[in-house]
Amino acid sequence: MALILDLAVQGMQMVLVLLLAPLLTGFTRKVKARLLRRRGPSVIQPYRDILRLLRKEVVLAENASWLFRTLPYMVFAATWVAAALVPTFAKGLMFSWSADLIAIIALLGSARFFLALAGMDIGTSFGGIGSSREMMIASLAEPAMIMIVFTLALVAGSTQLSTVADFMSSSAVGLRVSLGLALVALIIVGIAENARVPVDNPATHLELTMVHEAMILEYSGRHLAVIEVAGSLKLLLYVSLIAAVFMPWGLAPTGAAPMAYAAGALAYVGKVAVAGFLLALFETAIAKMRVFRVPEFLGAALMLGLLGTLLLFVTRSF
Amino acid sequence: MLWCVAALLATSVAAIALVTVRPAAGPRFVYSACLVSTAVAFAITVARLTDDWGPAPTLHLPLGLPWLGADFRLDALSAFFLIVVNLGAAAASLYGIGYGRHEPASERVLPFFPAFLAGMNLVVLADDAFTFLLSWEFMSLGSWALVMAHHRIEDNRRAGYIYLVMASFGTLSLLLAYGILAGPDGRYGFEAIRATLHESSAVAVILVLTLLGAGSKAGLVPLHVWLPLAHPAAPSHVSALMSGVMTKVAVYGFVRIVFDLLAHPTWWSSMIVLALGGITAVLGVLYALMQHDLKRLLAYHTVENIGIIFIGLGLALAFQANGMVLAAALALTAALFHVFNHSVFKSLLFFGAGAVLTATGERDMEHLGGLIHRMPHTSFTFLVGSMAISALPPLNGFVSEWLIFQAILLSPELPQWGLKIMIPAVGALLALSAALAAACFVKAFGITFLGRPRSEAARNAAEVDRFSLAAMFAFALLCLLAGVLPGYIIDGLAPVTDGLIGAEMPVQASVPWLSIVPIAEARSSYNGLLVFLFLIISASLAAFVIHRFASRALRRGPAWDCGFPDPSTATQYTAGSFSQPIRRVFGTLVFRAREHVEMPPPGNLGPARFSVDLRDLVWDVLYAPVSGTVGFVSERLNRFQFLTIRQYLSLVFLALVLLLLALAIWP
Amino acid sequence: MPGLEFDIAHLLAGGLVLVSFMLLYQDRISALLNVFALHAFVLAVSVAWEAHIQDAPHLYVTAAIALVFKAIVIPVALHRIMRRLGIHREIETVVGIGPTMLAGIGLVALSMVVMLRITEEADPLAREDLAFALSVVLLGLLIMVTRRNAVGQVVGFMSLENGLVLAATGAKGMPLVVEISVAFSILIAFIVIGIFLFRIRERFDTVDVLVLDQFRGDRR
Amino acid sequence: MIAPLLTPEILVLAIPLAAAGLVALLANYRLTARLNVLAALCTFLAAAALFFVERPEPGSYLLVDDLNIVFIALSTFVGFTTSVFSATYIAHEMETGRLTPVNLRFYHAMYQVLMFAMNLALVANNVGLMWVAIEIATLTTVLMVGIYRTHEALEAAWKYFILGSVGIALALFGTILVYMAARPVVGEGIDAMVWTILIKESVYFEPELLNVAFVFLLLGYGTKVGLAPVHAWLPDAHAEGPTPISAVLSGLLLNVALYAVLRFKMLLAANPVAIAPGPLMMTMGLTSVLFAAFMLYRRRDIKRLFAYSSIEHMGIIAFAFGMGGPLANFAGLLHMTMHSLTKSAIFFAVGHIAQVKGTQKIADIRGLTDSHPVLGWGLVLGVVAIAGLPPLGIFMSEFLIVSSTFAREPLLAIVLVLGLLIAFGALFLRLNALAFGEPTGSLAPVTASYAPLFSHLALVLAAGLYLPGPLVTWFQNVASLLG
Repeated sequence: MALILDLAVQGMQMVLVLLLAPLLTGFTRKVKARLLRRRGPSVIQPYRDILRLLRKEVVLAENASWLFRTLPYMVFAATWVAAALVPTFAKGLMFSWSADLIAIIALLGSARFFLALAGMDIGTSFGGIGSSREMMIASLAEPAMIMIVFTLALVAGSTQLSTVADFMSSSAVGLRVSLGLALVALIIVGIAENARVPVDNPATHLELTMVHEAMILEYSGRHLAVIEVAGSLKLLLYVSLIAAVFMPWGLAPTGAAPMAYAAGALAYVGKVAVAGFLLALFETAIAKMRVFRVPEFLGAALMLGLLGTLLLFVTRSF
Repeated sequence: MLWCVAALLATSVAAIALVTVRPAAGPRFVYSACLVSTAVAFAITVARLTDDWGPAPTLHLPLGLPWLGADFRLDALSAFFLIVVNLGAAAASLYGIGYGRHEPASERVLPFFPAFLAGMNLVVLADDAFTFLLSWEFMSLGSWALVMAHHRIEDNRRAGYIYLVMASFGTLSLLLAYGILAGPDGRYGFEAIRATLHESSAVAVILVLTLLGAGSKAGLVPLHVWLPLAHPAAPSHVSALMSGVMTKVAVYGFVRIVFDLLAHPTWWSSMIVLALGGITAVLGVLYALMQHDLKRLLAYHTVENIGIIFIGLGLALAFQANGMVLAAALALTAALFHVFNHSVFKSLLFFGAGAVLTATGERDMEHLGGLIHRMPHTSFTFLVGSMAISALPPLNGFVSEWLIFQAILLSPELPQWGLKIMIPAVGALLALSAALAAACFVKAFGITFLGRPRSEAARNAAEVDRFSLAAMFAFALLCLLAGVLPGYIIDGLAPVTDGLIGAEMPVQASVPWLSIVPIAEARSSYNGLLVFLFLIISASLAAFVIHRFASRALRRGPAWDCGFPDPSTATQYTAGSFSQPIRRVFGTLVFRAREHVEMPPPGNLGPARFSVDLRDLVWDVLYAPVSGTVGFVSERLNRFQFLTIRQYLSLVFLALVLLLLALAIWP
Repeated sequence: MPGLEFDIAHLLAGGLVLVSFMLLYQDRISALLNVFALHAFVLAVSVAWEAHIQDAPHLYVTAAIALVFKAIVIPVALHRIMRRLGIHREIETVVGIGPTMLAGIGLVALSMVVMLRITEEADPLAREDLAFALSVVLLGLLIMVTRRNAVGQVVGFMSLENGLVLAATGAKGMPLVVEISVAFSILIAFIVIGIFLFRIRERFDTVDVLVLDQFRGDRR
Repeated sequence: MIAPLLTPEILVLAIPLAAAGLVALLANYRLTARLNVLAALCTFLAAAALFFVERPEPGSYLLVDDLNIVFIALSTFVGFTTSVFSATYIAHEMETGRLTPVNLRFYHAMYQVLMFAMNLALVANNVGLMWVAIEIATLTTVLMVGIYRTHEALEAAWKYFILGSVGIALALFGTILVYMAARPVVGEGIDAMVWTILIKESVYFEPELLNVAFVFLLLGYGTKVGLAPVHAWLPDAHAEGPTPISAVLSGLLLNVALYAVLRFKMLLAANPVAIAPGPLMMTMGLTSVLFAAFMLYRRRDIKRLFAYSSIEHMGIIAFAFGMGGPLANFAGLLHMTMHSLTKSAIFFAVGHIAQVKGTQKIADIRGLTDSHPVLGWGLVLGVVAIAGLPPLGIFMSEFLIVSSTFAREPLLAIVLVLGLLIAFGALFLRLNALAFGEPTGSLAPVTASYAPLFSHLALVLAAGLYLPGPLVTWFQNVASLLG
């Protein structure tokens, strides 16, 4: 019985993230449009796009290989699994122990790996640009992320997200410099990883400025749809990661009553909305930077992460 | 056990005979013989390691040093490394059965191949200093001969030369280390060495010498220069052995001396190891990113992985020095696990490179591309290898790096501030190298196998023979298994860490769902199997749903490319252009990278030229001066060859007078 | 009356050293050869004296050998060779005569210091004698080193041998084997040198070692 | 009544002497060559017999003991194999007309005289006799080095002769001094030069005299050993003489001279007050190693290259003996044996190469492993052995020397290792050029037999893997004897 319930909760979470992801994208677009004094597309526009794409036929370049056709699903799967393992409305989910924070990052890493390969398969110049820049960005973003994990893990004494969340919601945390640094770094990394302004512009198709879009330039139809979903899943994942770690209030504990779950879900949606709004605000506030400014941007994140780890010893010596 | 080695040596002798009489039948016979004997050895050692561990069997032969004889011992550590060695060797032999047919100079490969294998086995089995060093140098010699197989190419000769000099440098420093360990009256047996207590200064010297010796063979920066030259020069299955296995034998040497013979390291010694490991990891992968020769790229990645392994070993040293045996066991397990993993996927990748080489005759990625269409199986296995070496779940490379991260996260409990501060920094280096590795293999796989063929050879490539494919698929499967079922390997390593550190990680096989729990479940856990299943299920689910309910229509058309598709394959991204952003970021300070662009003036239709020159700082700073000094001194001294008789006489005269003076002023 | 015997022995030995200095001083081949004859003669006398005071008759043989071969045969032969090779011009020495002399004096001092450290147990005769012999040997080497010319080197070498003979005879009761070997070696040496001079004569028109040194292939 | 004359130690001397006379008389050079081989073989057998008959009482002239029996066996064996090699080699020289039949008679006679002289030096129980023998050996080799009568050969021989005879003189002076030191104790006459008596009584000798004596002996015999800075004759003599003579020089004569030095070292070591001879030998040894190691780099002549490597190895051996102690001495003996076997083998190979390619210039020889596989790999094997790589014998001795030294004299050991490494680099630099790459020069097959070459290499290989027990105990006795 308990097993089934757990399974159900786990399943709910997976479905929830899947459903919520495009909504977040739409919501941010909407807010951005509003901030720019435009009406903008409706919030559920992304769903429409995806459904339309799904129904369209795929136009495949002649020299596309079998890899090109399988990769979208692999990307999607990796991102989805990763997203499913991050506590959203409840912690201590059934399979949450099957991968800790490092593993989740690594999963996202494999998703990126696949995407970059997809970019190179057709053998066009844009694909190459996209992949190489993506990997360059990642090569800085990933270590930064790992350093953030170090900070959290050293504070909470665990890399298990549920445990971390537990700890962060407990009173033992107190206010810490390093956590602040970690938060800032995490936000920077999130922005970079999700190809948002100022690192990349999800809206542009101006060839030389795009990174993420350039990789998926050759995709169409259902493949494109799947990739889009994966993209928004990733965004949601980062949001819920920040939420779970830095705003852990309202997370339903293991095996709680359904009402608690509902409350958790509500709280979660609230957090996501806030995050989306802030993101939009940030994106409208600043402009995209040149590609070779990005390393400094991310280097800052890396430094912050490292600093956070080292400052731990200052604030509290183990 | 030794019978297999004997069989190998016999094979090599037979091979010499064979290549002289019937070159035609050579490869098949030799490689099959190697395959059989190494496979048997592999089976034996696996059996030894898995069944309940009795006293280590020893063997004494009246060879080698007369009053000492040659001692061999098969304890847990050597058993594990024997598994690594013979696994790689068996696969390489299998691969060789097919690959050897295309070998132009097989009479220069066949005799030495089995000898090389035998040498590696003997190093791991040796139980006294003399036998150890003898086999060690024998191994180097065998591999040197294999590197020189294609000796008509100038670069190969140079590579072989540098390799051999570095190898003997390493051997001599190990020799000095053993000199201290054995003491003036020459107690060379490992048993006797273990029994003696060494004072701390001696321990420090020994550790440094061992780092020099084992490091120069394993390819620690700055002793790595020979590796990227020598490994690609050899035939591919030999490159696989050298990169995948021989470097591990070097690691064995380090572990054997530092953890086993030299029981009590000091905590600061671990700092040296950690620093070297971190630097090696990052520099190795950066060098690799700059290459466009496929095999050289792989060789540089060996340098990187050696760095990762040494990070693990350094952690183990640090924890052991502070008596945190459990943590030390974790770190050591992680390091050894990575040894195993790297031997598997690096061999796999070199096999792939060899396949590409046979199919196209090209090692330069700038002339490859689009091979995924012509050689699907090879490219699939190569993809698996690339994912594994890039530490992507659910494959094996991730597990060992994950374990190392777990060990790093235990560092705050160390008392020394130096280590507290240093280890997280090393962790950052590790993460950096992992991310860069991913970038590098996107490049390697993408440029070589994806895109459109950049040369005629690549356009007409054909899939390789079934033996090679068998070897590659076996190892690809192994990458997956080790990734999804790491618990069994960790348990298998328990006796090793038990023997060296006196502690072992918690038993993993009993954990539900076959996940691995280094310390406690609340702290961290990882389940490769579930992740793998989730990935497969969700991917296939998505595919199924979409194909079932949405459209499955598909139309082939020209590439979109923002509306300007260009038929010329030259418009693709090249290896050089792929690594350009990263070169901009790191290159300028690490390689003093300079980019020269010559734009023809407007109206001139000549092509624009873009060239990059990279300098190997290590070479410039360390090796060039040394060789320069030797050259200078020999030039100066050379005048003594051309003196007149009278001047020679005056030399004698001076010597005499000096000695007499010495006597005169003698107290 | 041993005192007198010692003094005469010393006188002769010292005379030998003196003659070595004269050799060192010469810069003409003919003169050099003459002085060498004198050198050998003094040696012969001192050996004879040793024979007398040690009443060891076999030493007279040595004295005779020294007299006949070294004082007569060899100089004459070298004179003839020299004339055949047509080199009566002076020998160019490497360093000036003055510094050479100074060096020689230093060498003598050195040999004294080395030898006189020997404790008194060894009988004084042997002791002083060895000191002189050593200085003769060293001076002979010095001659070889400072002469550019093969004949000069040969002469230096032979004066060195004289020093050896002096030492040997000074060694009381040293078995005959040594003298024989000395004479033997000198004989061989002379023959071989002769052979060499002939061959060198065949090849090039001088025995100047410098010329020999020029024939050095690039195959080093 | 003839029986007492037929003891092995007499035969070892008598056979070569007789053969020398015989060969000098005969005209037919093929016959003389065969005779040469035969005599060398008989000598070797006689030497082998030394092991089995019980030793004679050490007389005042001859002596057979643990120390020299090893040397005798070694030198007669190498002498035998070299004579086999020289037979074919000389035949080729005849065909190319570099030598005349007259030269050959002379050559073979001298070869036997050399054998005789060396054996005499080894079995001599009398320091005077030993001196005489070594002189004869030197003079014969001088004549053989000059045998080609080319400018270079003459110059080399002349250089060898001058330096050699200065060495002779110094050694003689040292011998006289030893006598002087011994006389007050032992008394006048022959006894004061008999080795066995000297070593017994040397405790009471006058230390100062012994010191001076050793200086002269070290320099005198050291000239023959080829230690820097008195090495100068060695490279040219090796390079310009006939290759068999180079082999004999490197393989044997150097050892004989070293043997003499060792004898006197023991003498000094036995005296408590005299200076320790060890440091002197170690300094000269290290100097030779470093010097030779650097000199190896600029060599253009293949024979001169290996001549310098001989200097290096003599340095190592001298260093080992200077270090002393059972391990180092054992290693030194082993190294000496291995070196003479290996080095002569290398010179055999080099001789074949030079005859096939018609040149000794390293620059003109390429890719031997392709053009002459057996010869090329033989050379590779030889160089691998001489560079101290396993599984050949020199590895074992170098292992022992270095490892046993480092614990006692770290700095010296490091210097030694440095020298080894530098020499290693030089040797393989040249080997790369010689044995690998595109073959150049003539591809004519080698006519001579490889038997001597590979028999030596096989021995070295066997020794590297397994030393027979008796031999080991033997060496250990000798090592302890050397103190």
